[in-house]
Amino acid sequence: MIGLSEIRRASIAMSIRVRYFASLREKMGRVEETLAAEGLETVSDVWKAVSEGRPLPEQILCAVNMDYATPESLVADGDEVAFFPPVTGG
Amino acid sequence: MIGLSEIRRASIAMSIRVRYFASLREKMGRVEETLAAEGLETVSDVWKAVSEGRPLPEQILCAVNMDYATPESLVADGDEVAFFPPVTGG
Amino acid sequence: MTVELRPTPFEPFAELSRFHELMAEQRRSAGALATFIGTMRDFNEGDTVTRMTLEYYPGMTERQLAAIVETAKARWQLIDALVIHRVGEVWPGDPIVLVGVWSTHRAAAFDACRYLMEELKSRAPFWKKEALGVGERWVSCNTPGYSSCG
Amino acid sequence: MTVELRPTPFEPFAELSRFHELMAEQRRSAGALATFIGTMRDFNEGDTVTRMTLEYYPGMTERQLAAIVETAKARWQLIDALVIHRVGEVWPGDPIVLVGVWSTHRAAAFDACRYLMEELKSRAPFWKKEALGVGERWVSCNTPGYSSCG
Repeated sequence: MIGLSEIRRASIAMSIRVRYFASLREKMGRVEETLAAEGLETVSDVWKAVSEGRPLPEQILCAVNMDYATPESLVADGDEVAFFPPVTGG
Repeated sequence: MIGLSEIRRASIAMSIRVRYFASLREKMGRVEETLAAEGLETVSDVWKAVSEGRPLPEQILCAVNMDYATPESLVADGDEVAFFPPVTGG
Repeated sequence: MTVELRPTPFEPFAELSRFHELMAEQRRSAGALATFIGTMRDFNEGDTVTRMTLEYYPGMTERQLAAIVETAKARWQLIDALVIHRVGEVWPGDPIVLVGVWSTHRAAAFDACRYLMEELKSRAPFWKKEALGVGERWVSCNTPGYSSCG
Repeated sequence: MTVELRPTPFEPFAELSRFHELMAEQRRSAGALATFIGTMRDFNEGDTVTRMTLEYYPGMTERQLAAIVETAKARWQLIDALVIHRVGEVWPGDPIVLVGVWSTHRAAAFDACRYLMEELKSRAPFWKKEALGVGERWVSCNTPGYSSCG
């Protein structure tokens, strides 16, 4: 028997949070979403999952857990993956 | 006949004012002096006239009328010539 | 070393003065302070810009700024550094970014201040959206900072 | 473009703030301000320095500073520049020099600010005499400013 709290914990752990910023956020039409982690090994896989299989545009930057990453960077359950355009601060 | 005022004017015009700064001022033991311009063609001549014929030390800087000069720079009646050590402002 | 994101306008000279005074005895031995202040221009790419919104990535922006400052600290002999960056809505003339670097030597202060600005502009997750007379647009990229006009 | 010699202590952040505010509309279009502030250290070459006297060459010092600023103005696109330098007696922690450069672009502001400092240090007729615990000595030369600690 699996209790409700264990199911909830599992469903939280087995997910990847995806966030979008700036012009990409507007293009995607959403701020963030949560994906089931199954079958997602790299940042590139995450992007394909949220963009109907398209490759990651060259100018789009990505981060895993708030550190810069590459499309080949590995992702794991519970990770936060972010996509955004070139930064323009300062 | 030459009037007194003409003599005074001539004696002012036919002179070169020499100024010293910082450690050189202390070494020379004077702030400034006025030389008769006769026989003084270059900054180097002026230095020899104030230092018993010694050559201008390599590290000493010189200026004519408040612009940087070299030992070979020409001097003329009424000029202000200055000698000083390397500058240390800022 | 202090890094701050500011949701409201700030007065850069007052911030520098306050930070400087708080250093107490240490500042006496500093000798050199290099600063950079970036303010919002009322034009960009030939257009009048009336307002700007600075978006950021809460958590990652602070993390990246802290990492940049740590790298500068490891690379140069610094006494202290202050970085303040606006977020939210800014108007022409408003300060956007302030970088101050205190060091014993001017070369370290100059080099580190410029390094912080260049790294901040190329790595810190901020995005500018400009409000024009009609409509809005995202600023697409930052100009490189090491080219000289000389 | 303003160049000033100051016989009494000055507050660099207040000076910058005042100059900045006086620019009125222009400052809105500036975008970039790079500054350098040099303060008196209480040590030099391993010794404690209790006081310092800054000698200068009235007339030539102003002339050389003005020439340096003019060269910077010709070389970079600058909106304005402020140079203040102390003369007379200074104590540890006192500001000695302030350079501020306003430009539309940060590369020009950074480059010109550093150029002004390096030229000032190598060409402007100022001489420092340090008062030590016992006795006094002239500072013999300025350190070169373009070497990096990185």
